[in-house]
Amino acid sequence: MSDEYNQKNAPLEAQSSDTISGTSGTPSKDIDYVRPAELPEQDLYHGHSFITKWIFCQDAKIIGVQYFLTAVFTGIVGLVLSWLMRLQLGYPDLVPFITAEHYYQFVTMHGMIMVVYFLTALFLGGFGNYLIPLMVGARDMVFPYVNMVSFWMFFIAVCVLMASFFVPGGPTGAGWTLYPPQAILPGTPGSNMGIILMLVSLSLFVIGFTMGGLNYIITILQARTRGMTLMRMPLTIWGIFTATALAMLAFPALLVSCIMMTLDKMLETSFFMPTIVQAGEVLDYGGGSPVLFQHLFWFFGHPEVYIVALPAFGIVSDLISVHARKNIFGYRMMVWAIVGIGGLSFFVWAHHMYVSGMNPWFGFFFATTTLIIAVPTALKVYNWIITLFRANIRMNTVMLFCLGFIVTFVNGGITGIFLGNVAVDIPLSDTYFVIAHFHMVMGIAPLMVIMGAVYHWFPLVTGRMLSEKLGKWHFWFTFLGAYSIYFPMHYLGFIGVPRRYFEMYDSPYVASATGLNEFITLAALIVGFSQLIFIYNIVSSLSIGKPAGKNPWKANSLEWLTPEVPPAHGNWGEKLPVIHRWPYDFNVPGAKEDYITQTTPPSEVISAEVEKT
Amino acid sequence: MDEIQNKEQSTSTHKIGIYLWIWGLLFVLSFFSYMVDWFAFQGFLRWTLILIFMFLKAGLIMAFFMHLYWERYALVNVLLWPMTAIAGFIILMAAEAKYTVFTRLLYFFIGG
Amino acid sequence: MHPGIIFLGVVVGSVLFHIYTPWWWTDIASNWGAMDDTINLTFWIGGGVFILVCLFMVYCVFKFSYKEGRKVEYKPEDHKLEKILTIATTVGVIALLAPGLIVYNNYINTPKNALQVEVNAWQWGWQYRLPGEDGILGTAQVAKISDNNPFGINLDDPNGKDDILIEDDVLHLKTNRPVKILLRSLDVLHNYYVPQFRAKMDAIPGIITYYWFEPNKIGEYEVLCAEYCGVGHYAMRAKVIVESEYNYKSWINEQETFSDLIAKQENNKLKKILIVKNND
Amino acid sequence: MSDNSLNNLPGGFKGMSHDMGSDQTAFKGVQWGKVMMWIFLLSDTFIFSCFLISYMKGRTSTVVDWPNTSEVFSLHVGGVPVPLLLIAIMTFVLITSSGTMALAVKYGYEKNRKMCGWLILATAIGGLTFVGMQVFEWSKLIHEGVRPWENPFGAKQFGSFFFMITGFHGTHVSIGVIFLFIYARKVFRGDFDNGKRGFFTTMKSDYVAIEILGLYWHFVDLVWVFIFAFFYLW
Repeated sequence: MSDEYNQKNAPLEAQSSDTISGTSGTPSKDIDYVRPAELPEQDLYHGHSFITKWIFCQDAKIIGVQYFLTAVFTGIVGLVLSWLMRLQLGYPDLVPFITAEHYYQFVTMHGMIMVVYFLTALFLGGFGNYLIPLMVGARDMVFPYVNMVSFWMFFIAVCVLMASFFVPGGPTGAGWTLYPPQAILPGTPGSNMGIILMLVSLSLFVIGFTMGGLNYIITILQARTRGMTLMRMPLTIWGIFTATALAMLAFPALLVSCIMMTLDKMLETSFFMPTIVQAGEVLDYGGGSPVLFQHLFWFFGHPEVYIVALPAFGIVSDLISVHARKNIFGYRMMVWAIVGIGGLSFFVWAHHMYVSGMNPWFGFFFATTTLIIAVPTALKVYNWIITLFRANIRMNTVMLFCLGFIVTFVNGGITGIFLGNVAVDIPLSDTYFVIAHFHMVMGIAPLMVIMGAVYHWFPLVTGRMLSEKLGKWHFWFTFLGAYSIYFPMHYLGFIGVPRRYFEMYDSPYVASATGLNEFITLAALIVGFSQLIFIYNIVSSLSIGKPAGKNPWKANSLEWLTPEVPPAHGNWGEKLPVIHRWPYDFNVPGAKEDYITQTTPPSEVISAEVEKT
Repeated sequence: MDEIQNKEQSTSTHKIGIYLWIWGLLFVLSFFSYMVDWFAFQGFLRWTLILIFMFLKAGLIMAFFMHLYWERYALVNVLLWPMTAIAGFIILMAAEAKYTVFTRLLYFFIGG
Repeated sequence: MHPGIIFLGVVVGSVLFHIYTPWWWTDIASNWGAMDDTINLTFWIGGGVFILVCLFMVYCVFKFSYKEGRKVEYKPEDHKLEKILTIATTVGVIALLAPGLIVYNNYINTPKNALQVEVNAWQWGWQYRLPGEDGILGTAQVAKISDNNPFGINLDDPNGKDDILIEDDVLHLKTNRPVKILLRSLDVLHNYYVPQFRAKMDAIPGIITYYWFEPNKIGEYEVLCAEYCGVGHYAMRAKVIVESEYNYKSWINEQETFSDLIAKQENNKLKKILIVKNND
Repeated sequence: MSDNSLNNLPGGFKGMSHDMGSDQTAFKGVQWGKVMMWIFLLSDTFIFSCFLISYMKGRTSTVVDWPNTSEVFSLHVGGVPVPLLLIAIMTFVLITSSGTMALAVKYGYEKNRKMCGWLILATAIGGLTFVGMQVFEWSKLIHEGVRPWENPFGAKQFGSFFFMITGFHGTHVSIGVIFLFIYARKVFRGDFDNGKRGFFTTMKSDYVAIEILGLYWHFVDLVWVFIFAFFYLW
């Protein structure tokens, strides 16, 4: 990744001017040489009024914060819903207003909010918008106007979603997978206005996200600064990029299934609806296929898992590297693993459907592809822990969250192997094992990363540090609490407790788990309330936090190297930065400091033995 | 930036003849695929012809009208590789549809 | 306290929890012991990896905590190590996958001598249909369901006449005889699931799905619906009674066939007509 | 200065690995807007593919007979039914408009304002004709009793998929027509020659916008090729 290497060994790399310029093959003497700019300076829109500066804002950083806050708001709604569910499961009859209808509505809204409106929007809309232009060295996203519309589309989608709480019949209670036929038939709560609003909201989300996604992809591909090759981008950007690419190709399937289900509901078409006899009456449907919906949904749904996971992978790699003061181990392999996981994720979707009654022969195909995907994922885990080996680990809050991520992710990844392997999945599917698995792997693990990332980048966004002391308390409550929610929950699945049960009744083996359910509920309440520490920390640090100054973590990547902290509109002041190396040159032998920023030209660190990678 | 340079247009202009040629070919191919229906070919032959004409037409439009033929391979590859996901989806859904109709016929009508 | 100790505690705690947990599988009552074996295999391999990874992480945390001026290794890549890890992981994955696929192959291929049982599911209840003496279930369509024909059997299908209809949610099975469960749903998705049998499959309106198992332990088992099917999902229970051949015979002889049902209805109609006539 | 000249770059797969390994841009010499349209079209391809795959699944797995499209979509000319006549004409109209669009792009790059503008207008009129014929086709089918939820000729799904897929395609065409008219006006006004700033985006106009619009329009044609093959000829 270093210039020395590129100059000597790779004739086609960007830095070697001779092959590109065709100036007769004399190697350039200047080791700091970087190819000149291809594109003219970006034409930026400068808002002047309050409205154009803060509300309909075209600055990706503000849009990122807007996305972040909106997503967190919906996330808090989702959290409260989860408490209500847990209260019912741990202490049935304690809260009188939780009826079976309400319980299923809470389950549905919790799931949909957390997966789509919270995690996806937060990682791609929030972190993506804020970090992409900064980390690749652009002045802004390439289409700031479209980016602004994207956020407002998301905002409207959230409003429509929230509106469904207040319509007659309440929000849909179809489960977050919205499987027809039950999603649109009476017998499921919210099968009138609730489901329609949900489908409309999802469609709006997809449209809005497409606008944002185009921005993220094209900014990364076409608007990098001089010297920033793809293989010099921080892994955060790789994760967000691949996730966005997946989203661009997976959300269409969701949009299509939403459109078709809306038509099934409103025009009584029969895309997903076979002949149905309900309450002794033959309905006006016929010939459709419910399994088709499941295929479409999971063709979106499985990439969606990686849309959430890949940015988390990327971000955590950067956090670990910075705070362990060591280069990330096997950068190339990390990149290829991210891309490979992304590509494969389009060929594994039906492992969510092993017991769905699809063509039974699919089991072989999907079990195989699913377990193939385990290999690059495992390699990423190895690389994270090898990065810790012989490093110099700062045990601060950010690092704690990274470690928490590794523990929960490995745990959840391994239970994923249970569920990906078709014969093992059959007894476990549709039980609490599944719930425990996906909460561990795509709930808690990404949350750990989000929180770590907030502690890491808060100084950049606000110019002030968060309190370490509160941060550590927050971490231990969250990590130990969440682990003790979901680790024992797997064992409920082993017993055979099916998911989405409002009440367990008195099956002998289910009854034996009453105590466990109470414990899980208590832990969930504690974890939820401990987030107040986090919120308090953020709010108080905004005014009384220690001023961060420039680059408080001594990181290498570009976002810390802006002329002003927090970065101003246009990010880079007069001149765009020029990149000379990858962002992981920590503790290079022979260098004076333990880090060499990406913008440091080779001539300034002539004694450092930067290695070819 | 000191060394900004105006890009050349890779896709700027091509001779008008090539557009007219492609245009003509598209008409001819469309006419052929219409003839497939006109002569009521059935079975394997029909499908082969339909697919050949379809892909030829799609290829011509993409390659020349949309200038993909003149674009650099980086763009072309990025655009075409995702089609494997669609191809996989098509194959699997075809198998799924066959299975569905099989169980329907077996258990609803034929029995045994 | 060093944070490493707490992480170590988490790993040790997980292992201890696993050893002492009172919550574990229900005793198996079917032939799918192989599924339990594959779960165990996955557990040992996966659990081993979890423990190793976490212990290595804890070791690093203890050993390499921040110290000013500590010598840090600068080694961006190590192709040999990466290769070894890739191969080892691939081998592990194959070891997990291969047995799984073998078991699955058994799961989708029903033995020839399996007894067919059709399970009808609706919001929110179950009923069953067994083939009569011919051993073949008649074809049926949900659209034909009526008060006189609760299973929607095609009237012109001779195989359907002797089908045994059980309009009750208790199913009797005999031990050591494979059963092929055919699932038919009237309205939405359901799933006929007995934890002790391990096997499960969704019932989907519009198609027939199947799975098979061989109950091998006499007893009463609770059936749970394992696919969300609306507000009554959690209450959608039924019962399976696995019993000896003798008891099964006496149970099945008491059950009504489709032709019995038709005859009874004819009778009722006649009676009604008679009553009406008499009243005149 | 010639460092960035495209002519000096290697081509083919070698060029691809060069571009991917280089800094600043991965697609050399391709404007942001064009990449945006391409990636958007890729995403849109997935939408139409999902529709068509669903249609394949629905059509294959229904046990009710699928109507014979040759007959359903035939027109009576002098009392003789001509199969798929209207559809054939629609296909030709769309291809014609695609051709005029391709030429408009060419003249746009040559800064031939008049020619470019008229060709765009011709394209728009072609698109409008297409939409008009589609309206006629829809009304004919509706008149014959075909509805999204029922179909006198056989499987229910025929109506549902027909109206949904052609409707979605028709929406694309209509949006395209609107944009064609807007851009024709812009061309005639000379926005692309003097780099007038956009009303919403405040960005400078450039003739590359015509190519981007062209990409969209050709894509609409491309989709019709597949719909024609799979919906009408199958």
